[in-house]
Amino acid sequence: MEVQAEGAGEDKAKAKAKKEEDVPRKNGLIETEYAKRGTHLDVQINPDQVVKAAEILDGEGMTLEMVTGVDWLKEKQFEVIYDYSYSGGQLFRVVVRARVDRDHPDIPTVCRVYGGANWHERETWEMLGINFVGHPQLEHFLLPEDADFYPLRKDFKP
Amino acid sequence: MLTLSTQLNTYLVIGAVLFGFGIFGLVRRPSLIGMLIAVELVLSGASINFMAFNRFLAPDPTVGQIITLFIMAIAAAEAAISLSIVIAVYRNYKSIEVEDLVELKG
Amino acid sequence: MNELIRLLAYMLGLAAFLGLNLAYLGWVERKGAGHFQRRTGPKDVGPYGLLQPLADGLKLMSKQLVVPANADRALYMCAPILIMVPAVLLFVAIPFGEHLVPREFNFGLLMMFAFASVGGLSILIGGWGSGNKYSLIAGARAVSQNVAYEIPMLITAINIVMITGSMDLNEIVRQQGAYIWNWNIFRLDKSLLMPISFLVFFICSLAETNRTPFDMGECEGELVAGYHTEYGGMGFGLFMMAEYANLVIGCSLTTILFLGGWQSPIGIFPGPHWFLLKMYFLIWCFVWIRWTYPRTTFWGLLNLSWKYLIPFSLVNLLLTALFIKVF
Amino acid sequence: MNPSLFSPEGLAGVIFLILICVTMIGAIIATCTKRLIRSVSGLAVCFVGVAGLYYFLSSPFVAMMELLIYVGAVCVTIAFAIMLAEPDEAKMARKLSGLSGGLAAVCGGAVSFALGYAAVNGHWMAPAVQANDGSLKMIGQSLLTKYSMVFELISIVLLVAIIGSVALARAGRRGN
Amino acid sequence: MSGYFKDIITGLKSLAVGLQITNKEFLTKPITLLYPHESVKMYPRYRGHIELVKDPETGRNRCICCGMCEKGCPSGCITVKSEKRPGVKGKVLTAYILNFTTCSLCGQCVENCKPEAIKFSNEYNLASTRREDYIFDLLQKLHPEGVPEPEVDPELLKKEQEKEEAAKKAAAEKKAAAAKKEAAPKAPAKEGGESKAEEKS
Amino acid sequence: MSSLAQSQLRETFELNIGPQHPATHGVLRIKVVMDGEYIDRAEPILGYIHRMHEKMGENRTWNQFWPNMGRLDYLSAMAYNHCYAGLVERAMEIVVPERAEYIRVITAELNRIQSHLLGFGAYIMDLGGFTPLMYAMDEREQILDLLESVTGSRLTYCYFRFGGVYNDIDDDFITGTRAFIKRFRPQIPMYHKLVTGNAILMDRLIGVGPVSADMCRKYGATGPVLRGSGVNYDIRRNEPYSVYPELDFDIPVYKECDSMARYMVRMDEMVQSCRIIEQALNKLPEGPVMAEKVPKALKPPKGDFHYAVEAARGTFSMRAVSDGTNTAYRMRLRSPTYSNVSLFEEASRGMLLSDALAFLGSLDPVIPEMDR
Repeated sequence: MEVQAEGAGEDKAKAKAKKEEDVPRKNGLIETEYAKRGTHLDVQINPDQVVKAAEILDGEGMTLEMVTGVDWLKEKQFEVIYDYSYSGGQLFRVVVRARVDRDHPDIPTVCRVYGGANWHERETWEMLGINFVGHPQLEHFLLPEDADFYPLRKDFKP
Repeated sequence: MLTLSTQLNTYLVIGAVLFGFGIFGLVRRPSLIGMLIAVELVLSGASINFMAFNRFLAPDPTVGQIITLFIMAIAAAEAAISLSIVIAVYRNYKSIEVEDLVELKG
Repeated sequence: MNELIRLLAYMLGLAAFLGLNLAYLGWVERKGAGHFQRRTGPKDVGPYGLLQPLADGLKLMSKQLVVPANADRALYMCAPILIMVPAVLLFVAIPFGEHLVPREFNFGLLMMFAFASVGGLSILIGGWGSGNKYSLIAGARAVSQNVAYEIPMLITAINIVMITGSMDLNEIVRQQGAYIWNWNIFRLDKSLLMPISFLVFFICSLAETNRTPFDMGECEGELVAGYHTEYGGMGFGLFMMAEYANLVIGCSLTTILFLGGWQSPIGIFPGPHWFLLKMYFLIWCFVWIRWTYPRTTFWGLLNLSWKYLIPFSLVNLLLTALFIKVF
Repeated sequence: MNPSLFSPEGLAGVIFLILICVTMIGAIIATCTKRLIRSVSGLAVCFVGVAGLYYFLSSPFVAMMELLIYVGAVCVTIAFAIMLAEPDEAKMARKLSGLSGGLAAVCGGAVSFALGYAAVNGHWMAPAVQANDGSLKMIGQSLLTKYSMVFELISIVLLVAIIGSVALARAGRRGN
Repeated sequence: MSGYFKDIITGLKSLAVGLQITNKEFLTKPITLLYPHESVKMYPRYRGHIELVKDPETGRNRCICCGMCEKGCPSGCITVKSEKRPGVKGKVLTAYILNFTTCSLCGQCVENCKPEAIKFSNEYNLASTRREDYIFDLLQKLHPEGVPEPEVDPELLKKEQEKEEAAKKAAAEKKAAAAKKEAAPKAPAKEGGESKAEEKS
Repeated sequence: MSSLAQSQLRETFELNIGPQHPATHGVLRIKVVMDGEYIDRAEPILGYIHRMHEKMGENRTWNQFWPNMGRLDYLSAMAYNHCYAGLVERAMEIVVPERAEYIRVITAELNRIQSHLLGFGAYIMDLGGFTPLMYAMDEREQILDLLESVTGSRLTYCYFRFGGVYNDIDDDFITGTRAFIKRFRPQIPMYHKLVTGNAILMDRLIGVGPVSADMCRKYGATGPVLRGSGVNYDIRRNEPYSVYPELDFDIPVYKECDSMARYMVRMDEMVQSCRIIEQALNKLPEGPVMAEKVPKALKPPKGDFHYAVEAARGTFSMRAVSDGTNTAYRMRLRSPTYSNVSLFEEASRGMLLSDALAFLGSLDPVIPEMDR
């Protein structure tokens, strides 16, 4: 993983921050202010690095708390957000983000590393249509079995 | 009609009929358990005979009863053993039909 | 002819006794459950909810009889009746008083066990006939539990037979004296383990009647309602009545074998009232236990049977034999 | 010397007839139904009838044992086996028809006719005097004295049966 | 071996303790409140369905028909219908329809209401087998014997009438001018829009 | 014999536990493949009460999303209220008055006791003992009355607001709460005598459903499940929010990893919650219960925000992605039961049916929260 210390961008002028967040972020780590964001470390990586990232964090004894998918319709991208937390004592939260192309939303699964990711990924798949490559059971879970839509996509019309 | 219970022949005929039903079932049933049920009928037909003779003809009226008890014990033992055999067979061959078990030889 | 009239009278009396018991034990159970749980139990139908059984019965009878599509129709319909028959028949042999016995058999005890074992088969048939997996599992559980607990129960009963030398229930009661220390439960001169033997018998009768904590056959937490999951209306009603009938029989048998039947504990006024008092006390204990304890698992049940009950009853058997031989 | 229908003897005769019917119906159900579980129920009914017959043969003890062992134990065991081994009933029903049924009927009929004929035409000699009343006490005494060998044999057979069936069932399980 | 007996004794003891406790409870009085025979005590803050508040001075509701409750409602279960009456200050509430089947009792409407015209009722005994019974008109509920007519301010009425006449005049002039100038299609659309705005507002 | 033939020989059958089943406390379905009385594979199937709360979060304004929080876990709705309030307050940088925070803690802890009481009662009912449920219901009813007198609702509270709480508590509530705690304290030893010490129950719970700490970590299990596996992790301590750092309480941890440990954690947490409530009542400051400057139309800045609280069943956390408008761009709810139950499939392999249901009960699932 490439590490880019971009520094805490929060103290900078608002306009600049706004500008920064308008364009998708470059890969790398950001230390975020916990009080403001709820996380300590924000990591942006490529989709093919998520398993590696999970392995590293697993080695550190962290827990995968949840997997979130976000549909960035304008940018034609899906963002998959992995929330990691540390239950071993000191408070430490890491959020790992990866962006995939909206037309080919393939991202490797972290099921092999974290068994708990199974359900979260399955849910993300059925809500957003993000394909977790290598997932053992991408079947409908919360939605009815015959659902052929992805309700959390921004272009979803009921 | 109402005094049938005091005649030896009634019991003997009932025993014979039960025995016949047992044979009938034994030939007819294709499955091991069905045959076992038929065998139980045969045994009770025999027991009725023993009991009838014991009641009407035996000089010592305990002997027939003891034989019947013996038959019962044998029947229970036989049921237990043969059923466990049936289950073991079923585990290995997924069938309890006699025809399918021909393969046992091979 | 006299004999016939006597039998007829007994049959009528028994029917009334049975009907009242089966109806009102349900009420007792519900009322008891209510009060054990800081509630009131049935209250609205009649004074103290005393007409509740009537209302329940009417409700059950007016329900539509639904046969599940998967069920084996004949077996499904037969089972509730089959389970009632032995339960009701057994009342014939129970000595309510010294001279208040519908029919005295000199092998009454054996008869009890023989008929009780038939009940298990009808549970199995009902469970199988419902065509429901829960019912099937429950039926299998209930029957294997019945079979497993028949062993210590029989052994304990053999104890009593050895002590009294009779299988006639009335004779067994007669041999226990009028005072409390003459009852079989305290016959320490015959075997030191008699109180424990009573406990064993009591636990076994709990298990034989499928009551909590041994209600593996109808544990609603796992198997919905057990072997009567698919029964509604009077089918269910008959299963429930059979359970209460078995309850009465189990408690009567315990009373007869250990608590001196119709014998008086204080030596005066022996009679059916003592019998009923003791029996209802035991039934109350059953209710009490039911609303206090959680349920065991199947392994817990078998463990109890093999690790505790059977060894105790066997040791007791040996001790009794020894005492009889020596003294 | 036909007794009146309403005398105790007459009632007993009626009950005896009912018992015969129960036995026969049970036997028919046991052998003729398609589903095995029904034939087990039929077997149980048949045994209840047979127990009643034993009662009429003035040996209530054996009658009770019949109920206890056959209905309570053997039938339950068979029912369990049916549950565990779950035969393919449709296939079974298909095979029942045809030749084997006819053959079976001939066999059964012949056997029962022969036995019945022999029974009815036999010259049975009643003993002048019976040694005892065949009561429960007498059975117990002779089991422990004269027929103690039988008693021992029963226990050995049962022990072997228990061990054997447990071993067989376990072996099958391990085979998985 | 001693462990075996110890197990039995502790086990039996624990069972006996349990029986003791239930027995104690058996002998104490039940705590049940026999609901249909006794009524439940309701707290003043209990959130039943919302209801309109009767102003003690005027005897009518306080609603100013601003529609904040309607907007704030997450489940969209409130419909406020109001109209402009001649001579009455502000708008007049004609119907306040609450679809209680979808209401989630969150209190956003009560919170959003500036004039405190709505509050939670204490009614909890709602039972019905029909869904329609839960679509209330709160105005009808507030005045079951008939909605009182709003007070007419004569001065305001006069002013309004004058204004209206002036407006009418202006409109007529405008219309005449428009008719002169162009063909009709614009006019009906405008009229429709006006009436709709008046009705709903 | 080939492996295919081997698999055919196994005498398994399928059993559907649920969606309507007494042991599943709602509409959870578990597809069980059984080998006799043993479980070969148990696959939970969710979605019978799925209401798409996350999509609602995208369509409703921040204020309008409030009632949804009470409808996730209807048993400890206060904690969920707390999480949502905290999340938006973090995003908007709203400072909450201290009195409001204390009130939040008091109500949330009362709610926790209530939830654990019902969990306890329902669990014992799963195991066949009906009476403890009724006793627990009795205690619970008093809590519900207390909370109702403040919030107006009994289960689905919608009491917290951004910057404070809906309305202030009164003296009746304070005295009522004190009285309740005084009455409730001696009840817990009674429960232990009636239930925990019972030989039958111990036989059913001890050693049943082992879940190791590592397995909890892999599956993200939290709450009593994690603490029953010997991990001292509680958001109230490890990631302190509200006024919890100012209060003195213990985190019950059991190392046995079995159902009994999880059950005991819940029982002990009730005692600790009583302690927290007492301290909070003593420390309760005077003052307003709402922050002064809370805009009516909330528009949190762009970016995403995370907030976690300790609900009765474990860590409940929310992640909101805001695009600066008055609705969330993406609202993610992480419910504790979801993660806790996800380990059921792996942990229940080879269990007896009755043990598996005891194990499921010890996870204390609340289905609406799981399905969201």
